[in-house]
This record gives sequence, structure tokens and C-alpha cells, in this order.
Amino acid sequence: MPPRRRRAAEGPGSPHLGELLDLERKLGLYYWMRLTRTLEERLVALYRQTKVVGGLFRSLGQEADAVGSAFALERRDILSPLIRNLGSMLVKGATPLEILKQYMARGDSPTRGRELNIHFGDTDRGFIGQISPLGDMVPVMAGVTMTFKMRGEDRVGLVYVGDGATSTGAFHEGINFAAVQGLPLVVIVENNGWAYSTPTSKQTAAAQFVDKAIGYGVYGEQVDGNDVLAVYDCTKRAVDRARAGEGVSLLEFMTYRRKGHAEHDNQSYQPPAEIERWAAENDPIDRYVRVLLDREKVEQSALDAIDARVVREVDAATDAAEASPMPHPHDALLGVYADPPAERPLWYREGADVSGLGRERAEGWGTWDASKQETR
Amino acid sequence: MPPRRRRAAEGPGSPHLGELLDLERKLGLYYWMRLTRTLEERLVALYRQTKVVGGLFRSLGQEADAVGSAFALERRDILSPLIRNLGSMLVKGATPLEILKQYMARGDSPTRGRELNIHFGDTDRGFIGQISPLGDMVPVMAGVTMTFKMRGEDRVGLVYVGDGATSTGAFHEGINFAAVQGLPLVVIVENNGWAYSTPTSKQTAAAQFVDKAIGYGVYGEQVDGNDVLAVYDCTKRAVDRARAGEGVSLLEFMTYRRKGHAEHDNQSYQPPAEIERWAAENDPIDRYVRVLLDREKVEQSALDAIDARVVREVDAATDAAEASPMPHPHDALLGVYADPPAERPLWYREGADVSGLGRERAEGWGTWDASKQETR
Amino acid sequence: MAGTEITYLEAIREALDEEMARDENVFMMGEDIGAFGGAFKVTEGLLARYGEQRVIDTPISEIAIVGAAAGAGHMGMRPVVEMQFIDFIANAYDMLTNYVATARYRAFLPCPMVVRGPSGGYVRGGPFHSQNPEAGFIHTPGLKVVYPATAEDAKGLMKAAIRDDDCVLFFEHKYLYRRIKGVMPAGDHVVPIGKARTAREGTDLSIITYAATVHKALEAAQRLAAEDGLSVEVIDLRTLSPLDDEAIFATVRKTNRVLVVHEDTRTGGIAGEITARINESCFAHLDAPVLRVTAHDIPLPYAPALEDFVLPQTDDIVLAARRLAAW
Amino acid sequence: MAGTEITYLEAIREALDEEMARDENVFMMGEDIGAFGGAFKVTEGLLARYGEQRVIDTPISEIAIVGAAAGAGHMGMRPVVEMQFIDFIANAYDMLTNYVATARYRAFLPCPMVVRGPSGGYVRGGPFHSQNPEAGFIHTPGLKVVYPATAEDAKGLMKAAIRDDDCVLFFEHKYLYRRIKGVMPAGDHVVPIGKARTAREGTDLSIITYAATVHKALEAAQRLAAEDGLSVEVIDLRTLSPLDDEAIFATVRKTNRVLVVHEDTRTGGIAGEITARINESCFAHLDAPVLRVTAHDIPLPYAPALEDFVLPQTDDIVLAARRLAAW
Ligand SMILES: Cc1ncc(C[n+]2csc(CCOP(=O)(O)OP(=O)(O)O)c2C)c(N)n1
Ligand SMILES: Cc1ncc(C[n+]2csc(CCOP(=O)(O)OP(=O)(O)O)c2C)c(N)n1
Ligand SMILES: [Mg+2]
Ligand SMILES: [Mg+2]
Repeated sequence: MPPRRRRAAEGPGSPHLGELLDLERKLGLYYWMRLTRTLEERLVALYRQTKVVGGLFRSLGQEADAVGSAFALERRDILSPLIRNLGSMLVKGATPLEILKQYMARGDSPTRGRELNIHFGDTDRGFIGQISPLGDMVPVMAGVTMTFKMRGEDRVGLVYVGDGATSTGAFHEGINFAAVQGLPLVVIVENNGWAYSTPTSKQTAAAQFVDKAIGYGVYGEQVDGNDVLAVYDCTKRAVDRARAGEGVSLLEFMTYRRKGHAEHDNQSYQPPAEIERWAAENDPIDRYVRVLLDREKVEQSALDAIDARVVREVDAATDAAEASPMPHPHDALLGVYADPPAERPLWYREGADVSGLGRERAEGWGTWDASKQETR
Repeated sequence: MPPRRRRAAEGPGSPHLGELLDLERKLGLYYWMRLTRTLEERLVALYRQTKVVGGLFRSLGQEADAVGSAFALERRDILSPLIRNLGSMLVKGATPLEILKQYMARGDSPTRGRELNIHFGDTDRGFIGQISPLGDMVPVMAGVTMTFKMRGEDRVGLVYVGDGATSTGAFHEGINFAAVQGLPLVVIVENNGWAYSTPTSKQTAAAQFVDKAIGYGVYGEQVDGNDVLAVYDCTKRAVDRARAGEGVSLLEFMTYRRKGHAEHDNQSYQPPAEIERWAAENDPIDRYVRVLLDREKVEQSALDAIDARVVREVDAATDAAEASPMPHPHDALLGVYADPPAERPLWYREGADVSGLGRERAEGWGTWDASKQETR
Repeated sequence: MAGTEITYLEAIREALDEEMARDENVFMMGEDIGAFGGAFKVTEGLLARYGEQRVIDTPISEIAIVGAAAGAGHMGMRPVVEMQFIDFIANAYDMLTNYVATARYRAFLPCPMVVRGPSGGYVRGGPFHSQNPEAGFIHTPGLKVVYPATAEDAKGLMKAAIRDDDCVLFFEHKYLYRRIKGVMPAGDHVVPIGKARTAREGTDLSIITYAATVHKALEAAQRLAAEDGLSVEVIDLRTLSPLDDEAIFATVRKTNRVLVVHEDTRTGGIAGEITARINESCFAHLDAPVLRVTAHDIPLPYAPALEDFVLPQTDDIVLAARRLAAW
Repeated sequence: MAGTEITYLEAIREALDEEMARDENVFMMGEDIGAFGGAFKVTEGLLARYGEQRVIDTPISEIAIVGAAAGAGHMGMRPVVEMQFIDFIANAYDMLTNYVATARYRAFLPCPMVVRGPSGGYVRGGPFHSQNPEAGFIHTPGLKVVYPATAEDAKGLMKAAIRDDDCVLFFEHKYLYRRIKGVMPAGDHVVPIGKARTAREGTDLSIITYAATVHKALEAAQRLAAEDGLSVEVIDLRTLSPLDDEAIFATVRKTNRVLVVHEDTRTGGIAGEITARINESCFAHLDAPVLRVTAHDIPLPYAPALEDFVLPQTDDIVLAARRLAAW
């Protein structure tokens, strides 16, 4: 049976890889966490102005988990994010402008207004968007990493599931399949205490999610998900294992969902003291700021500069997103199949002329980019 | 985390419950195992005479696993058998006549010729027939035992899955659901080394299936599945736990599938030496005969008498089954819904008069019994 | 509180409440249906009233929820389970079509259970929170399917579904949840499964539809009356399986022109089945082909302009009806 | 070996073999497809020829098999996955209809993959080894569905399916596996997806069908010619999604009388869709209602007498055709 460790701290004395990062990369971690938070705050403002179409999902207090894990991947690796992994997507190259356009359902958004919020991807940049049915991305990422293995490519895959999503058949079949095939896949269970209103005690009888690693015969590790360096460390170990041909890992990140399931959710079921305690004592950005200031001797001004840069970037992206066009209704007809390239409008839709619609590219991709299109 | 034991022998010194059985019940175990084997051998003969409709499935070498586990239940408990649990069904009161009629698709068989082989049940006698999609009975039995718990009934459920079926989403969702709800359910993984042609090494990367118990936070035990007393013991412990409100157990029975997946399968993929070794050294009936003769000082003549009784019973059942009627085509129309009680034949089926068909009873049951019917 | 208007959503809740009070075998399972009262608050208050034994929050396991309901149904319970969005019923497709639908027939085991959930579009829910998955289940012998359009029917059909001895899939249109209101008939208000309703009487042509598009059909009928002087009959199917052939054939014989409207995608949607039945049984009564107004065959996109293009709209119905009338 | 007759099953195997040899991105996954060659031996010999990296035995995990195929498809592979029996495709219903079918549209991700498996009845397989699950997938935009009736088409369509840039569900009729033979056309024999075939020319009425019932329709046509002097045209659809409207409408316009035959259950089966399309586009050409011969709406029972009653038979087709001809 592969070794199993409860916490990184209890591990067999491996070096703290996070500590080996140079200062630039350490500040990078800060930048991505701050960008995640600021961008989500901007989205809240836009949501209140009813400029967001549909629901808004926050990762407040979980930024370290997303950013630290994605940071452990190489450019060529592929991850599949969840709704609370905005940070992972940003690290992988998704831009604030794309995120804002998505949430506002714009015509030149990465999905051309077809899919919700951050449900988009880009196989070039290395992320594949989730779909709503929970757990489904685990089998899909098994297939992606199977391809890496078949082709002898030096690439790794990473997929996130919530504590709630571990209860799905898709999660089970996917991780088991990957484990048996020995695929280079890291499965991260983000244990944020809640699945919508359901506490983990109603989701599993296991003492901890990392225990599931034993049942799948894979490497397992549990880590403090709000310690970005520890998250990086733990993920890096699993990624290195995967790259070395040692197969699947199941990592459990201990964190907490400080906002409701979505913005409309008033969290009536969450003990307010619990939320406050995590906010006061265990905010991943606050904690990391202290590490940077106290241990790394970074100047406060350096952090302020990053904060200011983030605000500038988000401001600029907001302006650009708000100026971007709504989709044209007829765009709905394009690209259900490669062939035919467009559906015919139903006969009672007079004047729906789609002859000039062209064809969309779709050869392992995930993001619509007008400049690369044959469409008008 | 609940205790986990690898083998009954490694357990915390609990009494060997099997040893506490009186001689009559010990001979009962022998009778059921012998009946299972003889009945299956008869089915093989009928199959060769092409009297069996469809495939034939054997449990040769696995009789102890089925019989010993079912023996640990009370009359009021309910189990859900698999294709290799003919023994469990016999213990629970299924008769050789019913089995034979099923395999021959007779009109007065327990499913009136609607379902295959031993896919039938009887909630009164305490067994619920499986359907083909593997794993599905785990959620169903979660629901059955949920009812026991809701009503405060002193009843336990038991469900079997093969090593192969542990890979299904249904198994995962069902056992996890039952674990969280603390239901009185015993889940038995029959590890017979193969799922059709697939060895367990291609089914899971886990060192052993019992390890999955940890991932679900349930009690787990692994046992020699060809030792009928050990099987009884191990199951009885889990059943007692369930009855005492201690929730779900996952038991792994180590056994071996000595015949092909079905009778037509030539087992080309199974090492012949492996099959021979299990046959020569680890036949559950041979082993139990030695226990009875050597340790229990049973006379050979007593066993011979049981063997003779079994043959008599199977002979009589065969004659009755062969004499039983084929279903009337119009019986196909009855009982898709409670209301309407029968489907109308399609218009081009001239002369299909179903006015006299009546209505079938279906109030928690599973076996068609002409004497209780309103049908003609 | 006879005489008070309540919403479609409240009507469903009232039905659940009354049935739980009436029959102790009725209980609920689903994700977040307890303390939280469900994603749309349909089950709000039921936990407080009936306790954790009868309003059960489950893991995110649609296969297990449906399978457990079947097992409980075999034992005489009457489970009502929620899909948080009906789209996730796809995860339980095997359990529903293979296990539940066949249980009575192949094993004489009853599955008196209801699977309910918020369905349908027009709410900017995108491809996985807007589905109308009825077609795959209408196709499955052994299941019943209802899809009410009014608050009164939502209540009455829910009560019938819970009392039915077989599995009933109960689709609730989320666009109607809080937009449609009705006054509940006094007493034990049960609407029989399998009976359509004439939502508007007419003589020139018939629109056969159900769920949200009933309201679009009624709007269209009003416009057609005002602008074209056409008398349009609107049939609200209410139950999709079993279909009310009598009601369908009666309206065909009356108006001789039929438009079938549904929000579901076109190919393989229920309109095809309805057309085939009309064709077989009322061919001589047809003065024009049966026409269909449906969604386009496209996964439902999320941006308003796109969703509105893909889904059928009142204008489409008006246009199609005019063509039919002019045939 | 041009000119040698091979079975429907061998034709499929030949297609798989040729495509694996042609394109190294083609690979197979499924339960027991490797050393064992699959429950029906369709993949026999492929492991020996292409190795464990390209012929992969999987755990019993239909969700994972289909999901992994999609992931590999995104990366440029062309997976061909087997359902041991097509009935178990129900377990992957969510993955196919929600993930795979929408991937190109919502995320520009291609899923060039084939899901194939033994389908259909007339073999005493009972309710879970005899299914025809096409209706639920024809209803899903983004998927293609083929269901060949001849050995030539089985080969040619399989090659087309593997080369198609979208997901193709490839239903193989297990009754035909070893009963039907054909001589393969020389060279790279590809049958285009989306094109029906005229299996028999005729002028009095048309039978539109596919898969095993093509052979029953041909038998019926022969009898109708001999006994009634009727000239019956038989259209083998071959592809069920997208439907070949042109071929359907052409035969309607030619004979003015149509019988749609399928082995699938009646309600919600594809015959309804076909009827609706004919109705909409060829109403004026119909001299009689479109009639349907299908299975009864009943889970398929296993005893021969029952199965034969539930499924459509040649006699039924003859009877229905006579009624249609006499309309
Ligand atoms: C198969 C499925 N069932 C139900 C849902 C509805 N749903 C969306 S998110 C959610 C809770 C998810 O909780 P968790 O996995 O812990 O992720 P978190 O939101 O905490 O990050 C539920 C039940 C879904 N998306 N998919
Ligand atoms: C969901 C599903 N997929 C595939 C099958 C086909 N199938 C029937 S039995 C079997 C092997 C089962 O192996 P195991 O669970 O180990 O049981 P055993 O036959 O060894 O008792 C397979 C793959 C099925 N019945 N259900
Ligand atoms: Mg969570
Ligand atoms: Mg096995």
C-alpha cells in the first residue's frame, strides 16, 4: 500500500518545497490570491448592479487552495477547476477580462455567452472547464492524463472536487479508473466544510476524506488548505510523483467556505461564529501577508504595489468587459456539430439568415477567440 | 474511525460464533451447500439439453460464501443476492422448483417468464432479486434498511457485490449513503479474483477490497470465503453490529470463481493451474466435510443421507419444472403499472383478447404465485 | 385560508405538507431539502414540522437517492425525492429506467415514489439548469410523468403522484414557481394523473402543450383572437405519460388543425409522439398537417439573447398558428 | 480476400482493425475487450495486434469509460469504447448527454469518439440485455446515432463513425452479428453518416425502418409481393441522428403511404419523430396516415413466447401494410 500522510507536517521530512521558491514566485502567489479576491469583489459589485447574468460564486477564504495548487503545475500540465477555483484559472492564464465577460454573458466571452460564470477552459493554456454535474470532470481528466501516458508526454493532470462531490458515482469511477491505469493525475478534495447547506458529517462517515486514498490504493495527503506554501508543497509532491510515473494522488485540503453557496445564499445554516473565526484567524491572504512581511522581510510597500496593480488590472478589465458586445441571437445556431457547422433556424423564425455564419474551430481548445475564427 | 480487521483470525478474540451452532444447524450448512451444487449441476445437464433459456451461471467453489452469510440472517432480515448467490437464496427459502422454472422460463415461474435465471425475489421470505446493471442493488438495499430504521424494526439488510461491481458508481453512492445514515446494512464484496475476464488487479489499485471500509468510515473485515463457519462468523458479527445500531459493515470474502463467467465461457484467460489448485485444495464443501467428519465426528452416512435427500429433492423439482407450462403470450401485457392493470395489445395483433387477464398483486413481494392471483 | 392566492411553488409545498400529514409513510429525501428548505425553498418548513426522520438531507448521490427511494417503496413507504435541479436526473437514468420502471413488471415490487425537481428554462440557467428531460422518460414503460402549468394542478397532481402506486416523475417549472398563482379548491384537492385540461376553448385550431408554454400559448391565443379573429383552443396536457389520447383526439376532431408546442428540443421531443397518435387515429379529421413549435435542437445557451433565440416564444406560436389557420 | 463473405460482426471487427492500422490515435476501451476479445468477440485479436496501450480493459465503470473517452478526444485521440451490452449505456447517460454532447458547443472541445455495443432483442436476453436505447440519444443535440442492418454498412459506418469529429453512438444488433453476411467492397469502404439506403425499391407503399427489422420488413415485402401483388419500398435509415429527411420525403412522395417499423417500444420511439417530419413536410402527399409497427410499451420479457409477443414480427408488418394499402 502506498504511504499515506495525514498532514504535510507529519510527512517524512521532505523539504518544504514552497520555501525553495524564489521571492519573485513567492510574490507571484500573493498576486494571484489578491487578484482572485479583488476580481470576485468586483463581480459582487457588478452583481449588485444586475450586470451579472445568473448566480455569482465566491471563493473567499479559499484562495490559497486554488492558487497554491495550480502554482505547482507546469505550463504544459492541465487542470480542471471548479466554481471555487477562479484562482487556479488565473494562475493558468485565464484573464480578468475573460472572467468578467463570462459573468456578463457577452458575445465575445470565452464561451460566446453559452455557458455560465467560470465554466470555460483552454487546452492550450492548460485548463478545461467544468460542467455543472458534480464529479464528471474526474473521468474526463482521467482521459486527458491517459493521453499523456499513452503518448509518453511529460505532463500531469489535476482535478478538483468538493467534499460534496466525493459522494458522486462519477468521482468514484473516475479516480478508481485512473488509479488502476496508473495515470499522472492529482485529485484534490477541497474540504470547505459544506456542500451547499450540507455539512461534511452528512456527506461521509469517514473520519477524513484523505482516508479514501486507501480504498483506491493511491497516495494520500491532507494539508492545511489556507497555508498557500503548504498547499503548494503538498501539490508539488503529488505532481512530482505523477510525473515520475507513480500514479494518482488524492489530496485533502482543509479550508472553509466563508460565503454562501452562491451570492444569494444567506448562510442561515452555517454557525456565524464559525465563519467569523475563520475570517479572523485563518484568512489565507492575511496569513500569507504575515509570512511575507515577517519571515520573508518583504516591504509593505511591495505588497501595496501589487494591490494597486491588481486594482488597475481589474478596473481596466471591467471597462473593457462592459464595453464588449452582447451575443447576436443567431450565434446560437453555430457549432453544435463540426458537421454541419450550423443548425438551421426553425421555419417560423422569419429572417434568421445564417448563411454567413461560417464555422467555428474546435480542435482541443475551450475558448472562443474571434481573431482565430472563420465566423463573420 | 471504526476498528478494522484484516482477517477474522486477527480479530479481537471474539468467540467463533460458528462453533456455537448446534449440530443440526451445522448439518444445515452442509445441506444448503450441497443443494446449491447439485442443483447447479442439474442445471448444467438441462442446459446441455437446451432446456435452459439463456445463459447459465455457476457458483462452483463459492457455495460457502453464499450459504454461510445468508445463514447469519434471521427470517425477518432481507438480502439481495447476485448471480452467484443461489446458495443465499436457497437458505432464504427459494425452492429448487422455482429456480428450475426460472431457468426454463416457465409461465408459473417466480417471474412468470419475465426475468432471467435467479433474478427474482420475495420480500416475505426476505430476498430481493438483482437486476443486471451491477451495483444497483446497493442503493436499493440502503432504502430497504432505511425503512427498517425509520420504523424501528429489528431487521437487517445484506447485499452482495462482486469485486468487479465495486467499480460502479452505484456501489459507491449506495454504501456511502448507507454509511452516512447509519443504516443496518451489511455489504459483502465477493472477491472471487475475476470479473468476467478481468482480474482484480485491473479492477482496483487497492491492496484489498476491505480497505474501502476506511474510505467509507464503516466497519470492515476480510475473511476466508471458502470456510463456511468463518463466513458465518464474520457475517454474524456484522449483522449483530447492524442490529445493535452500529451501522454499515463492508466484508470481503476471499474466494475463487472456478467456472467461467457463464457456462459458455471457456475461461481461456484463467490460469488452469489456479483453477485446479482451488479445486484440489480449497473446495468449500470438501473442506467442510472434513470439519464435520474430523472435528464434529459426524458419520459419513449422515452426509450420504443428506446427499441422497438433495438428489431426491432436485429430481422431484426437475420433474415438476419440466411439467410446468410455458407462459401464455398475452401474459406479457399484464402489470407494467398498477393502474392500468394491463397494456392494450397493438391493433395489428388480431385476436389478442386480454379482457380476462385480471390484475396482479404487487405490494412488496417479488414472486408470482398463481394461488394468490386474481388472474385467470 | 380558502380563497387566498398562493404561488405554484407554495401549492407544491402545500401538497407535500398535506400528504405528509395524511400518511406517515410519506417522507422526503434530497440534497439540502432539510434546514435549508431546498435550493428553491419548496420544502421549507417541512423539516421543522416532520423532523429529520422524514425530511432527509442526503449526500450528493442521485443514484443512491433514487435507488433508496425504490427500496423504501418496496417496503411500503411513499418517498418523495428532490433532484436539486431536474437536470441531475440524468445521473439516475439507469436506476430509473432499468430498476424502478421495471420493478413491478419483472418482480412484482411496487415503487410508489415521486421524483420531483425544478425544470425548464427561460431563466438564464444555462445548459445544466434549464433542462426538460421528459422525452427520455416518456419513452420508458413503467414510469409516469406529469408537468403542471398551474398552481392548482401543481398541488392536485402532486397529491395524486404521491398516492399513485407507481413511480411518478414530477417536473416543476421553475419559471412558474413564483410567477403563477392560483386559489386552491377547498378540501382534499387531487387532480387525476392522465387527464388533460382545456385551458381555453376554441373552434378554429388547437394548441396542445404543457408547462410554461401553456402560458405562452394562452398569450398567443389572445393575440390571435384580437388580431386575427381566430378562436384557438389550448389543451394543457398536464400528464405526459400516460398521454390523454381522448382529450387530444377530441380537440383534433373539433378544430381539425393542431399545433403542438413544447419547450423541449424538437427532435425526439414528445410532439413527435403526439403527432403520430393524431395521425394514426384522426387522420381523416386533419385539415392541415400537425405543426410543431419547439426549442431548436441546441444545448440551451445562457446569454439572454441566445436563450431567447433557442426557446420557443409567443411570437413563434402566433406565426405558426397563422400558417396553420391559413392552410 | 475480396469477394469473401463475412458476418456483420466480422465486418465491424474489420473496420476497427483497419482504422487502428490507419490512425494511431484510434484506441479502444471497455470491459473484457482485451485478451477475452469482448463478450461477443467483436474485438478479438486486436489486443494481440495493437497491444495493451491501445486495447484497454477497464474496470466496470461506464461513467468513467465514457468520460475518459471524452477527455482523450479533447486531446486529439479517437477512442472507440464498448458497452458490454448497450443497455449499460444508461449508466453513462449523464456523461453522454450532459458532458459529451455539449462539449463542442459550450466549450469548443471536440469529442471524436465512438460508443458501440451489442443492442437489440429477439435473442431471449430479457429486459437488460435486449435494449434499443436510441430514442434517448436521438433526442440529444450534439450526438450522432447509427444503427446498421447489413454487414457492408456495419463496416462502412464504423469507419465513418471513427473518422467523425463528433461523438457517434454505434448500435450493433446482436441478432444480426452472426446471422447476416456480406461481401465487403474493395478498398477504403466508408459509408457516410446521415444517408439512408433503399433496401428494396417499390411503388405502392414504403416501409421506413432500421437494424434488425429491416430484415423483417424485407421478408414482409416479399410476402406482400407474392401474396398481394404489392410493390413495397423498404428504406433502411442506417443513421438515426441526423435523420435523412431527403430520403424519407422522397419515398413518401413516391408511394404516398408509409409504415414506420422499429423494434424499440412505441411511445416516444423514433417513429413519432419520423411521422412528425413527414406530416410537416409531405402532408399533401399522404394518401393514408403514417402507421407504426413497434414493440409494445413493456419492459422486454425473457421467455420466448413473451418476447415474441412484445416485439414486432414480420406478420405484424404484413398486416399493417395490408391495412395501409387498402386505405
Ligand atoms: C450531480 C449533481 N448533483 C447536484 C448538484 C447541485 N449542486 C451544485 S453545487 C452543490 C454543492 C457542492 O458542494 P461541494 O462539492 O462541497 O463544493 P463547494 O461548493 O463546497 O465548493 C450541489 C449539491 C450538482 N451540481 N451536480
Ligand atoms: C453496469 C454493468 N456493466 C457491465 C455489466 C456486464 N457484466 C455482467 S457480470 C460482469 C462481471 C462481474 O464481475 P464481478 O462483479 O466480480 O462478479 P462475479 O461474476 O465475479 O461474481 C460484467 C462486466 C453489468 N452487468 N453491469
Ligand atoms: Mg464543499
Ligand atoms: Mg468477481
